[in-house]
Amino acid sequence: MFTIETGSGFWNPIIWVAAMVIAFLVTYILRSFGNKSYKKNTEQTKVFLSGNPEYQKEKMHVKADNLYWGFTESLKGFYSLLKKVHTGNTGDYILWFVIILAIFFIVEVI
Amino acid sequence: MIFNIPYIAVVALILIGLYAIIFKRNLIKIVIGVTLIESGVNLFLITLGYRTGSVAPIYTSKPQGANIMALPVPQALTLTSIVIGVAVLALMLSLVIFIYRHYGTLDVKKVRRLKE
Amino acid sequence: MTEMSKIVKTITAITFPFVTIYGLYIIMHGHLTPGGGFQGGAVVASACAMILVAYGSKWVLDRVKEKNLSVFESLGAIGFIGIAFFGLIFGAVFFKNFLVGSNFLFGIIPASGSGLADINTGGVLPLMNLAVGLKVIAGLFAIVLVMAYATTSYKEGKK
Amino acid sequence: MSKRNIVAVLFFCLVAVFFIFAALLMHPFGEIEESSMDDYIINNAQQDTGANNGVTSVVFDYRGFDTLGEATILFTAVASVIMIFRRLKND
Amino acid sequence: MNIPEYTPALVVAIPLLGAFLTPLVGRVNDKLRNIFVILILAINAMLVALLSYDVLVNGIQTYIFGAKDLSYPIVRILFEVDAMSVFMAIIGSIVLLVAVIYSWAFMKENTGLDKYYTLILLLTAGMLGMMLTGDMFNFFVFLEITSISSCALIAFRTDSAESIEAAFKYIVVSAIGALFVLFAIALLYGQYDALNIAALSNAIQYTFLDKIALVLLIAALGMKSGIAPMHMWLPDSYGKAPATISLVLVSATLASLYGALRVIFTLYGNVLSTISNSGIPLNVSIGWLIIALAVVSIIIGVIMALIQSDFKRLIAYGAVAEIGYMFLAIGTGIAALGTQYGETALTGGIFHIMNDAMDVGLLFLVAGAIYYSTKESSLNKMGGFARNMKYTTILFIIGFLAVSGIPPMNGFASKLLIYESTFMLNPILAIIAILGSILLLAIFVKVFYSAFMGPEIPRFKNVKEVPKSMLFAMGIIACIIIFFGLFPELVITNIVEPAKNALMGYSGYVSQIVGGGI
Repeated sequence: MFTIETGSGFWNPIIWVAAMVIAFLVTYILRSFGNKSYKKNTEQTKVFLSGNPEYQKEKMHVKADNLYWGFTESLKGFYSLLKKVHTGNTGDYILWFVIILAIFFIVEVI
Repeated sequence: MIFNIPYIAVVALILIGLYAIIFKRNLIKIVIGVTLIESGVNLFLITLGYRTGSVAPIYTSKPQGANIMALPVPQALTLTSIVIGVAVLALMLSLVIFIYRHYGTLDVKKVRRLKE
Repeated sequence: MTEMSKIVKTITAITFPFVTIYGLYIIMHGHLTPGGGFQGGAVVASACAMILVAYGSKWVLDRVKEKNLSVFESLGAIGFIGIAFFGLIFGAVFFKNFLVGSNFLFGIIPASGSGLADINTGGVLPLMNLAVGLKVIAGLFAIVLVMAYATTSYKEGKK
Repeated sequence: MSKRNIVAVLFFCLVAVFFIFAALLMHPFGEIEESSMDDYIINNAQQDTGANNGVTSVVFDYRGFDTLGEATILFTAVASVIMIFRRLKND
Repeated sequence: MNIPEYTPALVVAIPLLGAFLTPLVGRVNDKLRNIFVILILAINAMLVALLSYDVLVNGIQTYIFGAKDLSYPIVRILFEVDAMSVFMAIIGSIVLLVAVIYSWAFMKENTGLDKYYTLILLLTAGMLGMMLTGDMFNFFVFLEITSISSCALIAFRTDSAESIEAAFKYIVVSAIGALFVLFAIALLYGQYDALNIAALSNAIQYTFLDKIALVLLIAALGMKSGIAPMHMWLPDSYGKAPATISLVLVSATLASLYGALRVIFTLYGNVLSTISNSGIPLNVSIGWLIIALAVVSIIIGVIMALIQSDFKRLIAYGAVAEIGYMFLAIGTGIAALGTQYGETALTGGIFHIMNDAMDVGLLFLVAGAIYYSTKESSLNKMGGFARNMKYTTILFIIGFLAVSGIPPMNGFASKLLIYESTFMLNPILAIIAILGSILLLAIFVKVFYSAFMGPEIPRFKNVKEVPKSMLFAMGIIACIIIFFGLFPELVITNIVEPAKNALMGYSGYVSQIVGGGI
């Protein structure tokens, strides 16, 4: 009922869920051994930015475009190519269809 | 090979339509291109139904001595296809009217706020 | 569309009934002669479009509302699919031609081979032709009317 | 000519060549090899449907379901055009 | 249990009748119209369920329009419903029911709702017709119904220039695709004088013209199902349509995918292993071409999704990658026809069709919910929605975990099958597939962080949770996702395996009609 055979292995979500629950319990137990000196709303919880003033919370939020900046920067060449391909021109959409048609013709028919 | 001239006409219509879509920049011309391809396909369907020396498949006052009849199914398919073409054409033209209202132009290269 | 000159209007008024009757003839004789619901409907719709061109879309829209046309189109479509459902009820099969050979309306089977035609043949085909004809008249006229009115009203709004 | 147009012309010609080959390899115009389905309709349409017009008997009887689809398409187009040109604000 | 034999016809006829009646009902009352549409689709879903039961228990069902018995040669249109058709029809009916329930609150403020609901019902009829039909020309007609109605629905927000532009692009692409499909059908008709899929499949000899027709069909249906590099219409139209329509469009696209599958496995099933002129069997060359396009789809989909800033456009690129997964599995199944792992790949691919419709659909609905409460679609301006929209956040988490294939969601079960089977064909393919999944996870974590986490933005201080009907609609899909994730074996043995066997066993499909089965 639960197990799928993939040919070289199997997958059983129930075992996985059980394992996750056990792992969660272990983590929780480990966590409860932690230091109890943490106190809310004291000096401890204040943000410390090497002595710099803390920004407003709205400005601290990283915008979607800036996330993964490193990844997009390192793939710059690839991205400029892809942006050039996505022209948004209706004729180009059909041109791609014609190109695929030609490739399929060459491979299949000849 | 002379007997294949109708098929060559079909291919020519389809290719001219594709040419108009790929190389022309005016949206109306693109619409015309789609219509041309459709005419080509309709012509192809109707050519498939012809038999040499045949008459239309209608029994009402059929000419005397005409024994061969053209195939009726391709004609029915063409009828369906033409009506579909009318529907697509109406929809495309109304979209073009709206594009002109929003963008003030029919140039394909300027009607592309959606890219990347 | 703005209206045209008086000559055009008069000629349109004279020819309109003829074109309409020709279209209705094509619809009604669809099962005997070339033509049918779609073709005849297109002829009638073109007569309506002629009126539209001659008298202007405003004049037409004062008399015919596209909402009513849309209702007529729905009625035509319901008639068509209704005949198909009647096939299910009377003939146990969807799209069954249940009237053919029944000696009821349009129920006569014609003699095989060529000859003169009898309009009382064809089973449900004439009824379907009528339904489709109604649908095509209303539908095509609605498309033309809406597009014509939209373009002119937009131009006037810009001025 | 821009780079895009050169590529386009190249592939366009390739497709054109295959299409023309297909046109040349079709059966000669007017000489149909296989027509059993249509012959059946020509011979039996009058008895089956009671209509003298073979095309109408195909459109409304043998392939009546296609015609329902076709009528639906016209209905769709009218609904679409009216919807696109609708007023956006309720008065 | 005695199921009426005309159920297949009713599955298409009931939505059509509903569509014709909706303008009349809409003149009475808005609420009555909404109830009417939901009722029609609920009845339809029940009919589909009955039909599925019938097909899965008793085998292929056929329904001939206009006559009791089949006459030879086959002149009438017939519906031939096998397990694969039923599988797609289940997806379609669930998705449409959910979309209509969601629309009640979501589309309330718009005008023109009569036409909106009419078009949704027409789209239902078109989609189900494509899935159930056994006739090539009928398939084309329903394909056109689907594309015209979905084009109009994409353009529903006529005040936005982008949605009109997207609709125009969509209609050009689908008109061309459908016309080439018709051209291919005409090529086949000209040679064999038949339009029935089974009859054509029986007669096909793989001549030059058949090859041309095969290529035209695959390319056109591939374009309609959005495989790269012919995917560019897909982000445009998915991104700019109302959220409910994006949800429905996903399954409408999958109907084209079904068409491609039907063409390859059934129409050309007879000649699939013939050796072509270049010495390679047909299935290997087609399979590898499809795999190549699929890999391109996965890569382009995830890479482009990473830099999108519009929420729905990002999901749409994710959908391109998902389509790549399906085609990867199907291509593997074709290339490795007759082997054990080929069948596993096909099972995974078919299972993934359903998972994709559910996962991507749920994400679109979440995007729609955010648009509904905030009127904002750019990710750059979002933030902190989790504070006010708790349930939506939970639903989004379920959706993105499922899309990126994290256990125990349903996406993992199907993707696991795809990884394992593609690994047997070529390890590089499996690596690309896993990398794609990882990137998908990264993309949606980005969305999760930027839209739901973070401090409260003053503009969105008074944002409220969406109405209950919308939450209910999303909840249905979320329940299906979790259920499929926890009981994958149940789903696979009961629906997916029969669908796979129906695809592979084309001779059963053909002999049902041609061999005097009925």
